[in-house]
Amino acid sequence: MWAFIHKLGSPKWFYAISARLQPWFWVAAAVLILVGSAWGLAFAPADYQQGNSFRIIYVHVPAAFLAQSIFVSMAVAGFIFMVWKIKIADMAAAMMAPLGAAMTFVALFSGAVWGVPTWGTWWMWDARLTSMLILLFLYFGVIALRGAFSSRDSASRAASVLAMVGVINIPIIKYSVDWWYTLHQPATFSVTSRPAMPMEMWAPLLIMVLGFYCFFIALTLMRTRSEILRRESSKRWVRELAGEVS
Amino acid sequence: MAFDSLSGFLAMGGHGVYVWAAWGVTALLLLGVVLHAHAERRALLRHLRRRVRREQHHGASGGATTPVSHQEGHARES
Amino acid sequence: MSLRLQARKLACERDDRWLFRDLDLDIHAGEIVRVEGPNGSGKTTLLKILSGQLADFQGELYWNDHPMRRTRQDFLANLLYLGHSPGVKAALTPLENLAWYQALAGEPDDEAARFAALAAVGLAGFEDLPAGQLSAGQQRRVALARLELIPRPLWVLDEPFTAIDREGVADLEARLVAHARRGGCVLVTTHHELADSPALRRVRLGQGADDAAF
Amino acid sequence: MPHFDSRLAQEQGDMPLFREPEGGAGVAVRATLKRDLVLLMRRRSEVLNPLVFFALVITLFPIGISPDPELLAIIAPGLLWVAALLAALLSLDSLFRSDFDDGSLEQLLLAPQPLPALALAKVAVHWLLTGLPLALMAPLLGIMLSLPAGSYAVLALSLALGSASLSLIGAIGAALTVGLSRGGVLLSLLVLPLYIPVLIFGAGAVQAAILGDGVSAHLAILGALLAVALSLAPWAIAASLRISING
Repeated sequence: MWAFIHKLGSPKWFYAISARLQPWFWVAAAVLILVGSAWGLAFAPADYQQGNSFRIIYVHVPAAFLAQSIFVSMAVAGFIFMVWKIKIADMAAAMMAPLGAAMTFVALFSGAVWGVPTWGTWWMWDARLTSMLILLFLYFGVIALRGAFSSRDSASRAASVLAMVGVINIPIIKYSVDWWYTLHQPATFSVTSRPAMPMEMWAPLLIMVLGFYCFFIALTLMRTRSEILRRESSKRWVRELAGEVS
Repeated sequence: MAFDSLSGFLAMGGHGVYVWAAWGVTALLLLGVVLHAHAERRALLRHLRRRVRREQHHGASGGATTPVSHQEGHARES
Repeated sequence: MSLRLQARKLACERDDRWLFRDLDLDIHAGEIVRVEGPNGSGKTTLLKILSGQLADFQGELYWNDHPMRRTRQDFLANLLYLGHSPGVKAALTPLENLAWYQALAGEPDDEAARFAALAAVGLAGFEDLPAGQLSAGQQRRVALARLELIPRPLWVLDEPFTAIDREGVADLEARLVAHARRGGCVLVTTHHELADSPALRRVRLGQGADDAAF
Repeated sequence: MPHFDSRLAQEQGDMPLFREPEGGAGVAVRATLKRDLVLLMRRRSEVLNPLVFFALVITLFPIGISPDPELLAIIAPGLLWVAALLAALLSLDSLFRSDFDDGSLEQLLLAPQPLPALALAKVAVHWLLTGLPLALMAPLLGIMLSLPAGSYAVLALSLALGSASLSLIGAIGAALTVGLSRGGVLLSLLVLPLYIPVLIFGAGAVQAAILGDGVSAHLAILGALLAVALSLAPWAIAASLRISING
């Protein structure tokens, strides 16, 4: 087990194994997202209350899921980096953060657009949207902190600590925002909490969520490989690799 | 199939603007992220190749061997 | 009492440049080790690594033949570190500064000892002035008073002679030699040339920087 | 010219080469508390500035919105809480900054004492001279915002409780940014999102008091948040300080 973890931590080994894994995740992501999109956009029935605007759920919910999962992954990677000093974990964390921020933005944007036909306004201080907005600020904080240090090691460790502090706070923020929302807007209709969806509605949603996760894994593998080239550019195996690729 | 025609599909029962705006922005962002990752990787490889070639050139010219041996020391160390 | 600080295969990289590599050190009781090298050769970094402040390096540290990770608490209890900045609060008097250091080191609260330590570094009469009103050299002496106040065998001193006048330098040098003779151990960087003594040993850094210059 | 008297040092000669640290963490913590209190009392403007800032921000709202007492009474709990939060944030940057600049922070980190406990002592002083005065001053500003009667005690209590959490959480941000030359704005960016739960329950407590609902639930949650912060933040602060000293 230990040997395996440390092997996984070796950039050279990771570079080789990720090259083999990566195409599968890209294919899976493409197939799942295409199938899910077609199903969700054209075949799933319209919602009896919201009509076709309901189809925004198929991008809003996967993006929101991913936004939260990426932050948790970042914290886990930070923990691995801090405890076992595995640099790959930190490289992956550094590469995840912008995607997480982008997904948070997608969730916010789609939520806001969805608000127009549902609430008649571009922005509602809805519990879900408010939590997402705070998450976006947390992402900005981690990215900005990493960029602020001149020493790479300090930047990595500071970003790891902040990601871990943030991940402890995310559930607290989420619950307090939910609580705050019910207190101020007791009976407003919430877009995503709905009673049992029929299978034709949630199956494409599930496919989209899986597709987004595959996309996240594929992209993180790819960008971590790039980051290895950047950080280990003075290592002999990276140089030999550059010779081969040309 | 929830729609009878292509125009019905595009109109989304009057909510077309919102649905297509949300989906469009999402698709653009995913695409942009992938393109950026590709460009990043290509630029890095190009940079790396240029650096390797420059160092080989230096080594062949015979002069300034010290920095090169120093560099190779790097690689051995790792 | 055993006293041995070892470093094996120490390497430190900054901005894609090796400050030093494959550095082996073995420091014993009774030694004064002067770390030498041009500016930017990593003297301060090495001292920070050896005093357990920096984690970003490769290689292993051993304190009394045990890995540093396990004996960190015991190591810190033996260490007295003086950095580039004196660590003297301008708004506090020298006495108050030393009182905090005494408590921090786990020493008994002893006012007489504080007065004696300040007198030993030539600050008698300045005990109750805010340190901000003292000269740079005097502030440095407040920091140096910790050497007289807190009994620690391993001294790690980064440029301790900065801003000290000529007699002060001679006295401090004598103090270092006396500490080594008593069985203590001094690790020091300085631009001041230390007089040769049997206890003195030199470690030269900056080989890599010399290479690059050619 | 004063100079070293090495003869004196040798004659004195009674100092051993090594003495096992006797005073435990308690002694070091008490000394750190005392030192920081003395330091802040000697630079009184650092204690007063957040209070003046608090009063100033509160003055801006009636001018910017409306002097109508009824409107002000509605928004008063939130305004007071937000302004107090910003005032506390303002003073955070200096929490470790001067220690970092003059080298005492290195010494703090190298002391053979538990760093989380020492960091906690510094945070406690920060709360004592920032959070607590803000809490005591808030009812006064409440009067100026026509805060309804019956909520003044809850306002002070919730701020006193909440600002302790704010100091603890904020100290993590301050510790992370102390090594950066322009850490001030970044510090707010890191810390403000983490302040939101405290703000929600703090302002909620005052609102509940105005509405005549029970406030014990809010205060209990504020207490719980403080307990969580107390148990986790010192370790995060210690880890962050070690990172910052690395440069």
